[in-house]
Amino acid sequence: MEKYLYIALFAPLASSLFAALFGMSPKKMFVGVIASILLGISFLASVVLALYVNQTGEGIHVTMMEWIGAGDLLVPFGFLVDQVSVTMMVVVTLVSTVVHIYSIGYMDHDKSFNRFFSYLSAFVFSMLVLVMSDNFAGLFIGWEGVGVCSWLLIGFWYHKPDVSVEENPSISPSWAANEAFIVNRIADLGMLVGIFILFWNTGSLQYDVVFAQIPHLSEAVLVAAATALFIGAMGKSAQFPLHTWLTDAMEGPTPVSALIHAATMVTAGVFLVIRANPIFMVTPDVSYFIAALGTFVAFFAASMALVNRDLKRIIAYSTLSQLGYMFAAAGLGAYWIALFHLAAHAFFKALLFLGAGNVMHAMHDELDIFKMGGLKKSMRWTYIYMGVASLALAGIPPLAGFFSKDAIIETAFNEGRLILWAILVLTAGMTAFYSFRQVFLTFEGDRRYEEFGIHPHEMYKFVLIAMAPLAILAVIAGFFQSAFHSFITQLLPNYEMSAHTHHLVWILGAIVLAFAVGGIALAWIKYSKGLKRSEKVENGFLYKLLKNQYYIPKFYADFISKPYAMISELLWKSVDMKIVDATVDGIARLLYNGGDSARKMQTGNLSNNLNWMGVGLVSLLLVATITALIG
Amino acid sequence: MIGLSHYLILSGLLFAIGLVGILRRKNLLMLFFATEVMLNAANVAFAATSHYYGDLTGQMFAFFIIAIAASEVAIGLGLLIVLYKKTGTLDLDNLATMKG
Amino acid sequence: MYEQIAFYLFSVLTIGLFLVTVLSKNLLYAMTSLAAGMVLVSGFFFLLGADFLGVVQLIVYVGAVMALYAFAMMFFDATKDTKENNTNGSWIFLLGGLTALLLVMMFAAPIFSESVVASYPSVEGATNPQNVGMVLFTKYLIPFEVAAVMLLVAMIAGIILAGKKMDHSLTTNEDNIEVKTLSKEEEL
Amino acid sequence: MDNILSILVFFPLIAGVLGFVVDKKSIRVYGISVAIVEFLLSLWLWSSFDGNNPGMQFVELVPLIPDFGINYYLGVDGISLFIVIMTALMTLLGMIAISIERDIKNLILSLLFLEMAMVGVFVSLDAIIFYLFWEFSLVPMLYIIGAWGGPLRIYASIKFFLYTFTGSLIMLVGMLFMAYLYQSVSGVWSFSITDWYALVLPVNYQLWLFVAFFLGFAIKVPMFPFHTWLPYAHGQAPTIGSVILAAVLLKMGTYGFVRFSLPLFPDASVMMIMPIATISIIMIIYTAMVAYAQEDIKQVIAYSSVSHMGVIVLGTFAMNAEGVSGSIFLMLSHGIVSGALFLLVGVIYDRRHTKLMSEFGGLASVMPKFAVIFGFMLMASVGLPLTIGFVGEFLVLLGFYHLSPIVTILAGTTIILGAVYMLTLYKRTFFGPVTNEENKKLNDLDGKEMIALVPLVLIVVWLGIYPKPVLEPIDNSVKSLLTFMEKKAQTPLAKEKITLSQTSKEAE
Repeated sequence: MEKYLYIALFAPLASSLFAALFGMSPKKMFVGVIASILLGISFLASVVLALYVNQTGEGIHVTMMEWIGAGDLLVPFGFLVDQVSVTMMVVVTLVSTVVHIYSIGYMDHDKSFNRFFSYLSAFVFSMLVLVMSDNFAGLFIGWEGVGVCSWLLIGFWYHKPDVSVEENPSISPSWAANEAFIVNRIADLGMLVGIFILFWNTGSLQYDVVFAQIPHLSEAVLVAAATALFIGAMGKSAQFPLHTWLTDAMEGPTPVSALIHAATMVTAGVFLVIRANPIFMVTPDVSYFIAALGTFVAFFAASMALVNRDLKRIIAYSTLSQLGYMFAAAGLGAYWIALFHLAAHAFFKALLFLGAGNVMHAMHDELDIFKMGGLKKSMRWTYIYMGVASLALAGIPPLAGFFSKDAIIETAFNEGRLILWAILVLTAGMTAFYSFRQVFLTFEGDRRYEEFGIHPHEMYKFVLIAMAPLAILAVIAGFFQSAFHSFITQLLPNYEMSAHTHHLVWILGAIVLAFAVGGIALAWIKYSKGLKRSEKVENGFLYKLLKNQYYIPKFYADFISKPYAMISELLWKSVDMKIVDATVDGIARLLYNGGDSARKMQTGNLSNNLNWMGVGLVSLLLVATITALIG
Repeated sequence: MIGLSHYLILSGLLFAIGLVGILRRKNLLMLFFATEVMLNAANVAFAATSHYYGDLTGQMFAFFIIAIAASEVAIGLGLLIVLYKKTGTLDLDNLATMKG
Repeated sequence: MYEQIAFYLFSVLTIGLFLVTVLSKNLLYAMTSLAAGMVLVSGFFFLLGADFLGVVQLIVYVGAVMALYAFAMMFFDATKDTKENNTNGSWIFLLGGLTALLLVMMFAAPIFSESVVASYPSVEGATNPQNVGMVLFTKYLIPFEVAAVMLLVAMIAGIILAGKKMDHSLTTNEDNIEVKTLSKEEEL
Repeated sequence: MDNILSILVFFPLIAGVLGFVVDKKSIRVYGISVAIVEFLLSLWLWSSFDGNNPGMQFVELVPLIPDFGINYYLGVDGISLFIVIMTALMTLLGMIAISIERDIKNLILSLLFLEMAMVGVFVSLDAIIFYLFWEFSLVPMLYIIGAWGGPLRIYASIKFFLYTFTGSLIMLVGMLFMAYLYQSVSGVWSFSITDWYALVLPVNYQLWLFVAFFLGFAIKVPMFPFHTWLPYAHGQAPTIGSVILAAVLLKMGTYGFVRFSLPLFPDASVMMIMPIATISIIMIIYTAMVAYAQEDIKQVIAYSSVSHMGVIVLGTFAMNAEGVSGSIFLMLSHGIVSGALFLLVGVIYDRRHTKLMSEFGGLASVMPKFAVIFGFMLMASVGLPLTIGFVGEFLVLLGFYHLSPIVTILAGTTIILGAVYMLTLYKRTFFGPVTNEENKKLNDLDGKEMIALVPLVLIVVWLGIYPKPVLEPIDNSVKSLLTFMEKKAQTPLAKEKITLSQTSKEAE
């Protein structure tokens, strides 16, 4: 089985290196094909591993080689395939394979076609390292690796110039890429600190050793470690207040958004919490904070999605919102439900993004849904895909989202967190509304795009076929809930609803469903017939607040970026040059000027010299007298 | 009773007088005179020490100082004469060729 | 008793004479008072029992050196008052006074150890010149000879320097300089 | 080859002297061949080095002035071995990448003399010999900056020389006093460092001596607020000068801390942890911010060097094997990465004769290979895992966390601030449209530059993925150093702060 592990892990690396060989050459179709095939192999190997793990109920643990060894620290390259990681592996490799095939079509006309595949495969490799590693340092490799790949991919169209924030809130791909990397780095520091805490208290970074030590650790240490690790998770999973980068990351090519910023990388934070569940289980306060923050982000992001006009940004907000759901579940202790929602979300959200990619491809990179409409004629399959994905997202039975999201909302109720429950239910309604607002504005109603002289066309067939597995999974994934439950709880702590909740499960489900259907109905009423804009609403305070993302990016720009730049400038020009360096130069000048003025003593006049000699004599005598007096 | 200190104090005063001369005067010949005063002051100190310690070394030094003073005067006056012939003055303020 | 009287008398006189030497505007006065002061210094030597040194002082200083000065002054116009741009007095007297004060302080302080052992004690019963002679021609023989050579060298040097014919002598240079510059121009 | 160290030290010197008669046209080939031989010799040294022996190896001892205990005393251990190899490597690659034509003969000969001095510093075990090499290394560098530098070169080179010289004079006083103390305790003079190690000093003496040595090293590192010579030196130096300066000369300071300050004054070192950590944090944060404000690419990297050196100094005073080993590893990685970055800046300077970021933009489209290698080194510089930069930084921060979590968190901002200025630099230089006409026709890296840069890329990856061959000997020596310090320490504070690893404890 180790063989399959290595195949699953290294096939993407091989793909990346192979594509990198042609990185600077013009487009070569075979690069995309071979990369996709290698990813497919990785997927198959993951499936084999999943079956094996399912059959035997045991994980596979290999240590490839030693990485860092200094003092008492010993970090190997060790890989662990157990129920959690194999789930992630299957999800990651499946979505990546689809995205790779999709990209062959989507990146069709891009001159950096080969480079794109190199980055994309490198990302998959990093992600696999992240999920498969058997220690925190290895996790950190993947953690940073996906960060860099995300940087490369967001900034893929690096040649675009910077524009003003009014024109494009993300300024430019390269700006968005840097923002994503730097924000993630802030969180990574938290992650590192968490690693340090664990190392100095347990003497190791291996998951099994660390988790075995937990009973011996003091509560303060555990809380500190859990908090620090969660700060790391907040960055990667774009939780408030580190969330701004995710919407800006939509500057990257759409397959990237589908793979990285919806299905895989952003869920790394959730994965970390699930992976380190023994730590979070014994720190209820931190867990509750996670749940509360998750709930808040779910609502907060959904509210911003309500008014946005950008096709991809709406989906990005919904991703943010769904990540909030996952954290809520994980924070409430329902780790397996969080993981289940993670997987289900990966399928339908990737599908949604790829559908959006189709629309963009058809609309010549136009993203404003107010300029679209009536696309259902020319893009029937895309409409179906996006419709299915949106239904799944809205949580309409029997699609995947219903099962996973409903379970999370139930958990909140079950835990007695009724405020959280209420917010989550409300958010479910909002989710349904904005998803279908987007779908209807894009595909129904009048053809607003005709004003702009665009002739939309459906995506290539093979691309549509490649998207099919995701669509199918988005529909049926929910049915595997119980099978997944029994599979995953071999490793993760079981979480069952109490009998009381069980009684009410239909009522609860009905409430959520009512909100969801209500949201969809509202969207249908408002948008299916075409766009009716209301000046009054759009000038309202609430609309503006939401449209400007609660002014948070502006706040960051005005109160962090600009002051930082200003202080830097000040430190350089005033402190470094005018104080530190000037002191040094001042000392030098003092000596120089001292010498220069002492030079004036050399008048050449003997009498003067004699006078100076007299001064010297007197001072020597003075010294002698004083020393004599003191001594 | 006159002790060593009396002599030394006297010699100190004489030395200071010589020093004032050296510092104050600009005429080279006067500088020579002032130097002589200082040398004499030193001689007195030597002789006094020699006397009060019953050691002849002090006198020897005074003796050599006199010898050196004599040579100095011989050469110094020679140089002064050369200088005077060359510049027509013995004033130090006119001799500033070493100005830095 | 007479020793004390002599000491104080000589002291006052010496200080006075040397002050005249240092402060007088007239070279001749200065030289005369210097010679007188030196005579008095030799008096101190006699008081201290250094007869030989006193004699040397009289012969060498008051005799030879003063004679040299006197002859040298014939070269300079010594009868006139010297016109000097003397350095600011208070500053000089401050330095001089400070020196005097410090020296006096040092000498007045009882810092000299009592345990000084004479390395060349005077021989009992011998007169001072005898003693001096004994030390001078044993321990200090080489310095003595060196001093002799030095004196010889100094004498020769003095003669040569004083007798040197100057290229641009004060008395002749006025014209010569012009001639020289002319000849230089011609060469060019 | 018992005298391998002497050969390593004096081969460049002899080759340099012989180089005066080499023809000007072939001097370049001559210089590179000498550097290759030197590099191979250093590799041979590594191959015959016993990684399990933490002590000094290849020791050579020839009395020079026996009356004062001054000996020609050389040796290497795990701490110095790799710095020597890196010195040889960076000199070689720097020499390959030289693009200067003017007076190239003198330049190459200066480099060879410089190499002698640098290798000498790292292998000498006698304080006087150490000091001689230490000071001698200033002279060729002075020439390199002063003769081939930019418009302010004279100011920069004199500043560099006088500043570092002042520091080392204070260090010399410290050395003399140390020798005096040794003499007053043992009755014989000795300047040998290993003899000094045995000397247990009273704590107040330790503090004074620590400060004297500290000034010498701190100016060299350079630590805040003694750092201002560095931006000038880097800004004005030719590419090769910057490479050697950043890669090797700065490491002399931190190496001095490990070789002198820690084992000689364990108690004082422990007492000075917090002041030094404070300075390090100022270095890390302050210079990172200053780097962000720079307009000149080279200045950014120069200030980033100061910032990274802050991390190295912090690790040196972590007082546990993780931190100190990490710090030494970081010296190597910083040497390689900053050297490479300076080489890369040199590439662009050769083409455009400017280093201002505002002149560039969109270079990634014009010079893809250049952009790739630059990006790669940038990632190594910000400490991406699986590159050489991560290993050291991670170990240093991990190690210092044991002493002070707060300091570590503040120091950890280096991974954020480093990303900020480096990515800004990259964005301004490489991303965006090509706006400047002159940039449209720039040539990508040529063969010569690739030869110099590709090995560095390979090393960055290799040591990032598999640092063990280097880290293990370092770690062994560091462990024995710490064990020694722990034994020698007198104050309870020092006993408490110096943390021995499990393996060293078992060995006792």
